[in-house]
Amino acid sequence: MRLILGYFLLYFGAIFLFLGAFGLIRLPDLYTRMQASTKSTTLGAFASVLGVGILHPDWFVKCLVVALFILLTAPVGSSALMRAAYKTGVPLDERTTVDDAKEFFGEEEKGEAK
Amino acid sequence: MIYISWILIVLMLVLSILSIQLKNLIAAVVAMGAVSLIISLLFLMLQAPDVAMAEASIGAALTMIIYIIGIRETERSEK
Amino acid sequence: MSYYLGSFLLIAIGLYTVIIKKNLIKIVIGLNFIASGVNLLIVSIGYVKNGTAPIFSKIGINPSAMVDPIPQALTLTAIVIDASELALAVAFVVLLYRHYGTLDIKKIRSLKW
Amino acid sequence: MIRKIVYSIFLATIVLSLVMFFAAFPFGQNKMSVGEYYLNHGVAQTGASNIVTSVVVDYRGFDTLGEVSVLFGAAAGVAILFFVLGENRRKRREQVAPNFIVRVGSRIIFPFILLFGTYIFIHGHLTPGGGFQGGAIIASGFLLLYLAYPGTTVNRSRLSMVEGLAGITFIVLGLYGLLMPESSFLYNFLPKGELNALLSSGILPIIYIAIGFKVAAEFAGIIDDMMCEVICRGGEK
Repeated sequence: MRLILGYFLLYFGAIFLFLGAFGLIRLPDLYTRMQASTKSTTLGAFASVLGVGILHPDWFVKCLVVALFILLTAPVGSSALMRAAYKTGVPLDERTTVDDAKEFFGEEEKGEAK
Repeated sequence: MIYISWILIVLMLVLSILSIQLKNLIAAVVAMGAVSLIISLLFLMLQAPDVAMAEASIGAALTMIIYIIGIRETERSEK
Repeated sequence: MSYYLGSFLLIAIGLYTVIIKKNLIKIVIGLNFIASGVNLLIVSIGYVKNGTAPIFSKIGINPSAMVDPIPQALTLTAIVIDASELALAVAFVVLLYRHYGTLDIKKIRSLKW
Repeated sequence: MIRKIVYSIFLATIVLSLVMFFAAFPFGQNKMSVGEYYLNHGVAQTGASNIVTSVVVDYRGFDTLGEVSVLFGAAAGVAILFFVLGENRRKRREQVAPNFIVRVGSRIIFPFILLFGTYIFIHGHLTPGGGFQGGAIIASGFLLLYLAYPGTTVNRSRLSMVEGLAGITFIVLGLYGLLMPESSFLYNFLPKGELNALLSSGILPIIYIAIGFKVAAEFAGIIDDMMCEVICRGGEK
């Protein structure tokens, strides 16, 4: 049972990590690539670290702490990067239809800060 | 298992050449941080975990930040 | 063997940067490469094939199958010194930029021919 | 162009001569002479299970003292360059405040970074890591604080007090060894304890903790100088 759960989590994480890398190549502009590389990589790393912790019960607490820190740090860093990219005026893909950040940051601010 | 070290070393050399050829200095510094990170992996493969920790925390984090502050005080790009 | 070649080439790339490049920040980056290459060379000299890290974490580890601890200790202190010296070099670069208004080493007189 | 070719030939010569020199020292072979002695007798003589720590702090402790003083010199050099020789300050630049997520996240993560750095340098004689690594991790925690809250100031006098106390601890422990019957600098006068226990190996953990505080204070000082230079409020204190 323990082995099944551990290997399931490991393969689940590996699939998500692969999807993240695939999206990094295939998606059109910076923002969607960042989303692919952050969301799926966070889930993938979380699941695979937990799987290792379940397979080796001695390391379970350490793996739990590592997973918690991945969960805490990766979204924070990626949100800061995205915000900096939007403020320096990295262009969106031309197929984009909704731009909610424009009214949030104000239109005059875009492309001005360097 | 032997080939992993060759792959990492070729990657390290390519990144270092990239780092000295890039015109954008921030990109050059980021490439230099990647070189430091690969060197810390190599230290780990050479069975030196102490040195690997020192290189990862000092070479890849603190040095990069110091360079970025220096670039922010001066010019962003070469020439 | 790959470690030796990689560290030699890294030292060569750093020397090339220091000699050829005109930008001060690039020169400091080259100094950093030389330091990293020398550290890698020193640690790889002390490596023993199929050795373990020099830590007796469990009872009954054979001390004859360990890598050399002395190059690791030397490198450990060298890395910290490198970082602080690079901070000093960046401080010099910032002050030179304030004084001359440029990072080009050709325009700053009497630093390079 | 001709310069590049000439220097490339020069560098190729250097690499070739290095390759020919190191052909006499094949990779992966056992070349130890002094290292053998440390590996065989290090645990019995110092009581630390990490031999790198016992070499750094005990066998070559004097070397480490010199290294720490070089670090102090570099940090003092940065401070002198920016605060004494620096030009008159420009106006305070506009700072873009970081967003809500970064501020809250860094406030949550900062104590854990301090805890991790402290763990690293307290267990320096048992596990990989030690004063230098732990000090650098603590300094990067301070860096995170600077990035998240641009108006942060570190109390510089308190910082230099920590640094001075750490240095004095190192020197006093070293000089106390001269009073012992063996009479050598940094003589390990406390009981060794048993292997792989936290309270073992005499004065080694105390010295490594002192080194950790000193390195953390130096690097935090360097970062504080440079960040002050960016924000241009250094003259106000």
